[in-house]
Amino acid sequence: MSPYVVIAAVVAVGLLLFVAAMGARALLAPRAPTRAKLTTYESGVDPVGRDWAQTQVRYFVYAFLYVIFAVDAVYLFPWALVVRGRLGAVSLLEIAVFIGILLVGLVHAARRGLLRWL
Amino acid sequence: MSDAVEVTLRAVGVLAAFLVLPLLVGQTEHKVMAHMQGRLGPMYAGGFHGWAQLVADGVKFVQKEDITPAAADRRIFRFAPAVALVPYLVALAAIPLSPDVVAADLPASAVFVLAATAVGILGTLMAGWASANKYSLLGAMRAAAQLLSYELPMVLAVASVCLAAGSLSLSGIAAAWSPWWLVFQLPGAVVFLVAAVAELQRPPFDMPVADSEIVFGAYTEYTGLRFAFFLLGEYAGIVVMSLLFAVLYLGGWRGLFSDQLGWLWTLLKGFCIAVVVIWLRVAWPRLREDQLQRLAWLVLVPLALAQLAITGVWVVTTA
Amino acid sequence: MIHLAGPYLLAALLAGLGAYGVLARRNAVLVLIGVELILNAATLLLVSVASAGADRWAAGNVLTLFVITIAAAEVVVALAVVLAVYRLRGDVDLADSLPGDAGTGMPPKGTVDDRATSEVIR
Amino acid sequence: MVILVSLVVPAAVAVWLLTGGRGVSHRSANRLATAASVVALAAVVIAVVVRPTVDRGWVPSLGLRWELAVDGISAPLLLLTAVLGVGVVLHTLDRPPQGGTTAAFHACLLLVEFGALATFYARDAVLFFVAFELVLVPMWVLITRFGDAHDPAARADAGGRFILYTAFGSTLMLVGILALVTKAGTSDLDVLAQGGGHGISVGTQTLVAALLVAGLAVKVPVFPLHTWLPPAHTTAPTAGSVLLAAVLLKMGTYGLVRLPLASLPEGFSRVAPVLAVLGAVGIIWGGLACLVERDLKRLIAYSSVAHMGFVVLGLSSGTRTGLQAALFANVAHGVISALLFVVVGGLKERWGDADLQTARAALREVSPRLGFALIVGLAASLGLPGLAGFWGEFLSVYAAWSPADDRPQGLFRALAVVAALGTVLAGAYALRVARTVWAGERTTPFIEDSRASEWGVIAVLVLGVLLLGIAPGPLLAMTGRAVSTIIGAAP
Amino acid sequence: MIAPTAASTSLVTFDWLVLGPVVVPALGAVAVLVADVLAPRLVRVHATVGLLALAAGLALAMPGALRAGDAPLRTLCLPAPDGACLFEAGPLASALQLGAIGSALVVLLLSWPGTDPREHLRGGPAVLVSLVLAATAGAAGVAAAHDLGSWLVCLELATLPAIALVALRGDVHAGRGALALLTTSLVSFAMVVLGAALWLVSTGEAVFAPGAAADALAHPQRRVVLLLAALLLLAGLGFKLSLAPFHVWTPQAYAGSTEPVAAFLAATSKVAALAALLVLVKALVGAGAPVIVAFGLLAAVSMTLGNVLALVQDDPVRLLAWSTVAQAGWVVLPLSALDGRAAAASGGYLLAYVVATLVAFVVVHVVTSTPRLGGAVDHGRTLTAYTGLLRAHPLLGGALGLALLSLAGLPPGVIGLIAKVVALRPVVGQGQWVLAVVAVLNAVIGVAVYLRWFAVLLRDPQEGPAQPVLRTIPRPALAALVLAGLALVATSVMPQLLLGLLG
Repeated sequence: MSPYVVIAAVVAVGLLLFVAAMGARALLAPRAPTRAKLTTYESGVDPVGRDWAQTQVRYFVYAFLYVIFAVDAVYLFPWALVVRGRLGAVSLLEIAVFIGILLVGLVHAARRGLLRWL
Repeated sequence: MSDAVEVTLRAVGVLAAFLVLPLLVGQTEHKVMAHMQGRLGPMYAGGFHGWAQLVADGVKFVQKEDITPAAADRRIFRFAPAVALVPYLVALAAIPLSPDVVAADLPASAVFVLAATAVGILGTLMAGWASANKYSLLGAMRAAAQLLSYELPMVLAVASVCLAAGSLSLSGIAAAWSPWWLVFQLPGAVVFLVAAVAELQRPPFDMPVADSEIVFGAYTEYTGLRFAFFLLGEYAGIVVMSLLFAVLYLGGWRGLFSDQLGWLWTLLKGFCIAVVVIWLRVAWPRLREDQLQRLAWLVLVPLALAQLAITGVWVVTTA
Repeated sequence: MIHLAGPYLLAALLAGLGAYGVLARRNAVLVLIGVELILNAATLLLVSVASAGADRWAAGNVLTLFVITIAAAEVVVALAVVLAVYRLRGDVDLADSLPGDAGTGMPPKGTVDDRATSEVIR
Repeated sequence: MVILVSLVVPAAVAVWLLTGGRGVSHRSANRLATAASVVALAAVVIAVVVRPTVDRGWVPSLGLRWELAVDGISAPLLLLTAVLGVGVVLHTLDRPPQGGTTAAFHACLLLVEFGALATFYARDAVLFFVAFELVLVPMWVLITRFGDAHDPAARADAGGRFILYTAFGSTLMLVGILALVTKAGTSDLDVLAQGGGHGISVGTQTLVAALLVAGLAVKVPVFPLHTWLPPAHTTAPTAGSVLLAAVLLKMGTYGLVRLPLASLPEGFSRVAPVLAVLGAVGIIWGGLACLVERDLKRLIAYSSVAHMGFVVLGLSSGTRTGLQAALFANVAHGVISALLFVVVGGLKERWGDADLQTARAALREVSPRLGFALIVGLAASLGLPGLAGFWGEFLSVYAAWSPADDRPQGLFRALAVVAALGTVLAGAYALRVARTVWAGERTTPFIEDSRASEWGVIAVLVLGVLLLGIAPGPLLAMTGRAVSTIIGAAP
Repeated sequence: MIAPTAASTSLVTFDWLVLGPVVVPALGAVAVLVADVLAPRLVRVHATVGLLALAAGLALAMPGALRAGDAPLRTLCLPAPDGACLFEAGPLASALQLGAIGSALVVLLLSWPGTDPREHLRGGPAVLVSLVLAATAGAAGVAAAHDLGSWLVCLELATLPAIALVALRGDVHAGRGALALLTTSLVSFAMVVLGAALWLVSTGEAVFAPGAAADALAHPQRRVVLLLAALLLLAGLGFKLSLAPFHVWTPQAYAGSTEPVAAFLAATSKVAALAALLVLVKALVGAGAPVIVAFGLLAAVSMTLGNVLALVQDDPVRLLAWSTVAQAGWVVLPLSALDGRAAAASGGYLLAYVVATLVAFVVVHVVTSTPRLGGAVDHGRTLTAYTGLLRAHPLLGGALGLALLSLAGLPPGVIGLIAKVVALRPVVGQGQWVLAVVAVLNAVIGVAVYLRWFAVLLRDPQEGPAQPVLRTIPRPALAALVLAGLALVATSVMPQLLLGLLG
């Protein structure tokens, strides 16, 4: 039996849990919607303007950095598996070069102020 | 026993653990925080030291009205809690409590658990986006940025453990564990713990839900049971991360009578870590968003890389 | 061994969806998503071949890793460019960038933090 | 060695004029160019006598070599080119060019000469093509920059037509050459001629020959492809017109002889009837156009179309006589058209335009030398016996009357009749021109007669026309041997 | 998962010298970034590091170019049972490497820090230099890569920095150009990856090997998959090579970027794309009609469309962009023969085009970046700005004139003419008459395109709107001009210098 079948079953159970809970809620919870209740919450002030208003592009910077660096971790895991085999010290050097280049990128990002908030 | 039955049993077992352990952690949090702050905490529900407080909370949540704001993207808004919660359930299924007590023994379970927990952030993003609320969106953005930033040091730290063990499987890692790891994997362990707390958006890394700034972040518009699901997700996250830490860095089921009581050891170690996570909440004030990001990129990432280098050298020299 | 008809069918479906997305959408971000679908179809093919053992040197798996990495790099560049364009023009509609259109581009709407964006591409 | 001298000297001087010598005065530029062209002429004369060969590698990966030689077919054309090379430079001495620097003008003249000489020397099919292309840009510059100063739009149009038509033709020819070279396995023209297309299927031969003929026909030009020629001649400066008519057109006919006719005789024999028909149509069409044309320069250009029709007809007949006739008419037309263009170009400069409707002073009265030269030119052009034009046209018609065995005899005889009619048309338009321009009593507005360098050039050309007419023997003998190697033992 | 096969004794072979043309520019890119971190102000040093890396790359690519065609330099060879080599630098590959690195060198000189008063590039020169170097490394790599993995990686390494380069200028036009290029690259990447996956599915091999392809072609089912793969790969590379109908990005991206970057797109990027294509083509010999027809169609449509649209452009950069489309058609023209000589012919044509177009871009850059009298504001981005350049500035005018004539394929630009001969030869040899006639027509339209510009150069300077004030050409730009111009003149006099490289 493949462990993935269990995973699939767990996912199914999880969804079942959600559905069941929502069913219970539908049975038990009251429903009395009013206009005021359904209004978007704005700390007591009426909502004004688009929801984009405060969106900060700076968040994307971290997305970039993440995609740049974290995806490279993809190579670390396979390497970690085989390094104690035939590869030895040379491969250690190679991975050091690999990570070193990544670090240069990180330093570069830092120098160009990507990691400064203000 | 036929396969179908076994699968069902395993799944239900995971579900049971998933429902019980977070409650345990939640109750612990109530009490531990209370005592750290010199108060009692819940004392009435259920009688003995308010043990049923969280159950009562649950019942209350079920009975509360569930509001979907008129401006919200209804389907996504309603489905988001499930997306936030189920990944932790899945992750829990792959964590071994002992070589035998494991629902799904995947070949690359370390990677799998990391991947599964990362999916949870989608729920937060969906919630923030679908709420059509500035605070929600802002909170979701913060959450996403935070998760992205801390995912990297965490992955690197785990990579270093995998490297030390020469295995991607959690069982394999725990099997390869030796007490020496407590020393030379220490930087990685610290990185992992910090990153885990940050991923869970727990204080001191709770900017995404910072109530003094953005009401309650992505969950601002949620009420009733759906809101409870997000809360449950947070505590389930603590459970998953603590157990993961226990398996990765503390040897999991290693201990006295590990053949019989291994699962207990794992739970115990995980519980200790959970207490640490709770303690962090009490002990530290909230970081600013920029401090948080700088910590990730300029401290944790280099530290994790250094850990990787140490492990690499160690592995190559001892192999 | 997994029977390959399923994965191949799924890959074809994904590729078709992606192609539709690429062809039908005029927004750069949605084109990006369409492309990601096609890429997933390709990686699915690659791992299917690898799992069937029909390739040598585990090439399917290795290629998958490569593709994921390159795709990530593409996404980074893509998002940076899309953001830069959004900041400059206020939209990322592709119609404007097709030939025969002498549009001067819309003025920035000012809803995005300019300084932060400029950091992105600086 | 002399071959290289005759090529390198004009080329080197041209390059120097374009780069280092940009600022030189008209006189010095002219002196320099004269010296270069005289050296080239001397070298060509020596080469024609000595018949040396050059064979050097150039682009090994294409099998392209500098393979240069002189034989009976190319020798007259080389001489013609070299002589006219000197002629046009001398002719320029009194006329500083307008529209650009004098250095550039002379450089272009020398480059055209260089390209034409290289084309006639070339014994490698691909090298032939490269040399063939060499003349395009300098000629184009001559037309568009130094042409008719009154009408920039016409200049641009004429230059554009010239280069686009001829580039189309030469590229088409390139396709043909490449096909030929691939099929035959060699690009050596002599080897190709010896092979005579053996081992290539008739269909392929026909296709390749058709490509080559079509490509070269643009340059000749043959009837429906001739429309670039009149504007180019009309707007080009005199020196340019002379080179165009006397040298560039010859490259087309020369190519026809070298490539399809010599290398693919079977294929050419399939294409020849079509070519002959087009040649005959060109004769009539050119003659008719001349009858109604108002612009004198354009009229001469159309007459070129008619004359080249005779050449093409002779070539198509497939006999030794025909080929001889074609080669002779080729050279004769070179001399005659050079003469006519020098005269007409001079007239246009003096008149300001070349419209025949405008009333002008009769040349007989005001400018006897130019008038004489014009009459000689016209007479030669209509094929009067005793002048250069006669032998070529006469022999062409003769050859068309009795073509080779594999040609449709009836068709060729009919074409011979048509061509003979064409000479009548030539007589008609020659008389028309003579009447309007030469005869008459008017003496106003006055124009100067030809003097100095212009007269020298005219005199030499008139002499050439007379010589070729009176004593065609040496030229026929020169081409004779080469012709028999191409067309075996046919009559 | 990837498990070590412990049985085999040795790992892949490894030869730094052979890998040099790829590794040295890549290391150069990293070195420039390091230098930028350590000493951000020494911009000249950054550029010099880049220059040295490229020069070293050029030197290292020479040995491969001088090898015989059947004995390429090989490295990254797998252990005995398979024996395949992932990296093969034969004459053709090395010649393309030389072309890519050499043109990058010219681009680098052209964008030398501090010589262009107009542009303030974002991120400073170091970013530009490292991007150029990285893309060059990719271009050099893809020429020699023989396995899907390194091929894909190098191809994208050559592409992605180019997008960033276009975006660097940071204004609306650059954004638009970058967006166009980006969308194209994304789609093309998706197609290439899908094609590569299908290649693996059909052949079971991750190398571009004729043997594997031939096996697949022998089975009807696998044949279909392989052909689909080939067409997808072809379409993907068609994007990168600006072949119609995948050319739409080209004028946008060229017009939006600075002239050096446009030159880079027109030269190095094209070399990379063709190099990638040739690796594929070599494996596809024998694929038969579908591929041949595809190449023929692409060539015919690109030539025609590119030429016709180039004929109506008034912006020289846009004209050169459409000319790229047309020339790309010429580049793939010989591939429709799909025989052994075709690849070398295609490479030869491309290199000739690269040399000529580089010269053109250098001149356009110098003219554009020069202040002029009379307040003309077009900044050299109209053809009239070149009025009388031949007389006003003989060096620039002469170089541009020769470049244009080379592109048109007219002597004295002999190399262009010879390139056309080279490109037409396989087509004629295979008897593809229709294609040959299309090519002939396009040769004529091409002549019209380039002479339209050349005629402007020939005019009297007084006819122009305002004369350029070309007091002094900045020294690096002059060096670029001399370098590219000498290459053009030398190859025109001795075409063998270029064609000989192709073996």
